[in-house]
Amino acid sequence: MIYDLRSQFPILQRHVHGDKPLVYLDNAATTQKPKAVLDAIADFYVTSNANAHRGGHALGAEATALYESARGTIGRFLNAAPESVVFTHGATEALNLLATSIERTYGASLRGKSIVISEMEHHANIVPWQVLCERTGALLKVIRICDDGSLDMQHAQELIAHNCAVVSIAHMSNVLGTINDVETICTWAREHGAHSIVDGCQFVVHNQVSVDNIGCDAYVFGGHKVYGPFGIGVLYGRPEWLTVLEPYQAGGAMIDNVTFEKTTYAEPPLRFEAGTPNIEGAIGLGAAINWLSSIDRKTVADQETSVTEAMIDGLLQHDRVRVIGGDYARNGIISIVVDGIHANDLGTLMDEQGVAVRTGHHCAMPLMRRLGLQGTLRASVAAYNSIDDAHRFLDAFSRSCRMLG
Amino acid sequence: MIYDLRSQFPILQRHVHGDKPLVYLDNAATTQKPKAVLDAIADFYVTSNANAHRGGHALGAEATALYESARGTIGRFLNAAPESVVFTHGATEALNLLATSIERTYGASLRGKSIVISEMEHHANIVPWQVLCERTGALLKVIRICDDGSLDMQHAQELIAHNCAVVSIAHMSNVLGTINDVETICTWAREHGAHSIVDGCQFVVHNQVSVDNIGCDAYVFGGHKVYGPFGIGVLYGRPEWLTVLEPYQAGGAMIDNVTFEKTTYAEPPLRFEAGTPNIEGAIGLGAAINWLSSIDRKTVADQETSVTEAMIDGLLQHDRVRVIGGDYARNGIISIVVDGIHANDLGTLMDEQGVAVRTGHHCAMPLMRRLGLQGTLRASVAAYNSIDDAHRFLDAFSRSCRMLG
Amino acid sequence: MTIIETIEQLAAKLAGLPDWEDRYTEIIAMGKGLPLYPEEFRSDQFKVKGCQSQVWLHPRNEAGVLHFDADSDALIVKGLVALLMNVYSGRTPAEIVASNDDIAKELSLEQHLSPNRANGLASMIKQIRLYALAYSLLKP
Amino acid sequence: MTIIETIEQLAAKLAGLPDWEDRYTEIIAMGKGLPLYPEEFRSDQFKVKGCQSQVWLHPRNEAGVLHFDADSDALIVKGLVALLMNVYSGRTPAEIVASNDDIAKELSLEQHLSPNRANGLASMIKQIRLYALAYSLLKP
Ligand SMILES: Cc1ncc(COP(=O)(O)O)c(C=O)c1O
Ligand SMILES: Cc1ncc(COP(=O)(O)O)c(C=O)c1O
Repeated sequence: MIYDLRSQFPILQRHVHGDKPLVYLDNAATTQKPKAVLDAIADFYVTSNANAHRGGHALGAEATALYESARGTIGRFLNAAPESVVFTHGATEALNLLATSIERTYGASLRGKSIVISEMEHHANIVPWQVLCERTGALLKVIRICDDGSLDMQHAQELIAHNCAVVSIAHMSNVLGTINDVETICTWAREHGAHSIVDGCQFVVHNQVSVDNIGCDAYVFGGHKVYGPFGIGVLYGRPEWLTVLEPYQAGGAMIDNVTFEKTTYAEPPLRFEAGTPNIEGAIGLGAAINWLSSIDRKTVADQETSVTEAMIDGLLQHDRVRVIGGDYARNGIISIVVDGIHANDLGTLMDEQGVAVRTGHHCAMPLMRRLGLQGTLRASVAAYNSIDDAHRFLDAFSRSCRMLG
Repeated sequence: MIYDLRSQFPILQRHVHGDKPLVYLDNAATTQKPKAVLDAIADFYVTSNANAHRGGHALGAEATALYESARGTIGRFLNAAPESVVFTHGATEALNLLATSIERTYGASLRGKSIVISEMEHHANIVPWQVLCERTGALLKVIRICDDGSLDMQHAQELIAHNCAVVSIAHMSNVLGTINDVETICTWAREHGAHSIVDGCQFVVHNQVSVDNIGCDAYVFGGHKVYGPFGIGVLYGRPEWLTVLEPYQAGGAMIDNVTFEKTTYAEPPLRFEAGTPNIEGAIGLGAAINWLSSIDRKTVADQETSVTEAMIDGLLQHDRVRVIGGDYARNGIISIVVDGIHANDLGTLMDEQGVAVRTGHHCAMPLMRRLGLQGTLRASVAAYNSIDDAHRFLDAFSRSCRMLG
Repeated sequence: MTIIETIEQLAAKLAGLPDWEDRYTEIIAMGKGLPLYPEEFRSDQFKVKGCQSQVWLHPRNEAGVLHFDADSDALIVKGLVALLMNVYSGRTPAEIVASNDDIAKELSLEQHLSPNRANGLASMIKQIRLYALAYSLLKP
Repeated sequence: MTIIETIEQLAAKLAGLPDWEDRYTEIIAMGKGLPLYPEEFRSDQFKVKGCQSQVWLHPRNEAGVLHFDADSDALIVKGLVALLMNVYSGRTPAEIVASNDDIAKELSLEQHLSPNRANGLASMIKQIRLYALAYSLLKP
């Protein structure tokens, strides 16, 4: 069985640079949105638009119900209770929320303790922790990666065993496609009294998740990479932990009572949702997750793997091509360098042929440095990509290489 | 000349509670969105959806251009340079950004200094400053209001003159409709070396703004109250100040260079836009502002005033009605209490008749306490409300009063 | 009558009033029939959180049976409080604990009533059941 | 030739190559014709910020006329650098300062080129004009 999902994504009919049919392979940056999501957004605005959680009238109740129903959908998607789902602006905000709330909750006791991340993290899972370390005297420790692009698990275990307060790790690398054994990392964290955070941005696009099985204290992802809209993200927090954490932003909805002398806060998840939420975004993300749940994820994943493998096989015909990160299952992400050719030149010429890929450091400069690279050319596959896309990618690639000598 | 804008707002055709035509008068909580905004969002997703500022391909360039063009539109709306416009999640986030960045920039030097707000502020312009005060030892000072709902300007001047670091004031009250003389307040702030912030959430919906004329260091408002989508807001910051302020959230796009040892940041405005922005939201807000600029604001404001006045005139026929906040121009916001009748009872029964108003504390508990009220019934008028809406409001109001004895 | 039966009876009564005006008039009348709330219990301690109006609920244990004093400053909410007293007052903690949370839905109240009231209703039911649970766990 | 004339000439040349492949082949060839970049100036100090590739730009003042050494590690960008050298190298600071920022648009380069290059172009022009401004303000 093969899913042909293209017709559900109107943008895929586009041509760019005049007459070049679009081949969109920059899915790790953001995915296209199915009609179901666009319809959900339009429907909301045309039928039920009102502020949520501010009670009162019929539209307000509808908006609140839709917003909370989206929370329930996300909860089911992660195998978690709705109360453990906090809506944020995006994955970056979710990680910043955690870093700031941890700073405010544990404060001075973090001095001298370590925050453990890895060499393959996205800037969004590096810089907030650097800021936390600077402000608290905690120490940033970095799990090394092996040459095949996998985490050095022995190093991970060492770092987590020694005075670690928080470990925050990507479930899947946005550059290499590596899937990390976060279950084991979270187990170690639990054993050593550290909090564990998993950055699921790339993983959730291709795989089923159960936060229970992972055993993490928090799990974050953004809407726009998982077929949902921009401006919305998810922070799952273990309920017992959310109850302990200090609020992040302050404002409407997250309060219980405000006087100029003292303000008390609402219970989670609302405690972490200050101000008018992105109601539309939550509803759109709910629609995206429902859409995703309506197709067989295993079939789609297999399909993505076929497309990815066709691309890798074709690339390896070129003897100057080096695939970065070894020979594991790639989950739709391919990063390459070509000897003697700058990735940006390739990206530019492929774009001229309608093929959208990403070149550069992919917001993972430390990983680039570790790999001794200026950048890579990254192609990333989503549910709607076909074998035909793989062939058009390879044709554009070959032609670009020829032009660049 | 009278604008009939209703046809541009499809939701206004709705019926609620069975067969009651909707009369939407909860505009101060959120406005409805014109078709132009819904179309801009849909168009973006169907033609140009990609991540912005991550370069590379044709769609990415289109998305970036649309996003930056929205920034330009907002800049023109505020009479400010595009570089001074930061996109945020909403007004609440903009105020939290300011409070946190101020804390990080000025730190210990804030101890003993005062942060000046007023009794009529929304929680979003209270609680972030309380948090800042708690963390820095700054003191929260509150400008009193007079019985007519205006700011006590003498008190304001005193507070700003004495050791004030920051003054943050609503341009227009979301409960009373009062417009504050922020020009004078900002002048005092400048004279005494204090930073001035204006919360423009309610003002921009009805009035033209020039941040230059106001002379503030920062001006904030949210998209969803000014005919735009949820999940997007604006922080205007005086360029010289933005350059000085420490970043808020950390992640992709706001960085210049990341190593595990040291990270350097991009220039404003990107420095304050960590992670993937709400591209859709910015484009939708840009469309809302363009829509607003396409109609004559003066005409619309006059129309809003007529509707508001018709409502007030009708309400004052009831001798138990007390209009809260005196007799000034109300800018489309009416807050009332009715002797012996609970506002919530009124709101419930009016909703049953299709009339959407807000009851309660309107996220301004300290103001309610100052006025000795549990809450008010607030009706708020937008560009699409007609005299007919005023009459239906008054009918529903009278009938509800009768039912409640 | 069991809790369920009482609910069914009340639901039938409301369903017999298809006009919103009659329905609310009935609810308001029920509120007016509520016994006076003892002033000594009109304190924050007995306020129900999560209602948009002020609601007070004071539980009494009379020989293993729970009774409630209740009040609200809003008429409609007071009517809903009265309705809930019909259902819950004079029951054993065990009966209340065994009943389910979704009475508001079962009563079809949510569809007969404006939404913010319904929200308050859920908070009140939660509070009543919490008291019942506490009594049954801590019973002397 | 004035700056404007040079730009017009280059624009005409590119416009004469409607096929993207010819256009890029020409640009790449221009890059290959760029003089060798002096290694002693291949440092961060001379890197142009805001380009997705590495671009080095080193200004020289020869009797009141500005010359630039320039290089990039990416071929296409190097071609664009070469193109800019045609426009700006060998001009007086005053001439450069007087020219406007929008050369990339005037060249219709943005519409002939993939967008990230165009972005780099803007950064390079900004840097060139900054050097010119600095020289004209601080001239000995
Ligand atoms: C692994 C990973 N973490 C975090 C992020 C940040 O996500 P966003 O920019 O949507 O906040 C991304 C996406 O760029 C990512 O791939
Ligand atoms: C005066 C004022 N300030 C701040 C806010 C907060 O806006 P938001 O909830 O959209 O962040 C509001 C709206 O509720 C408001 O009316």
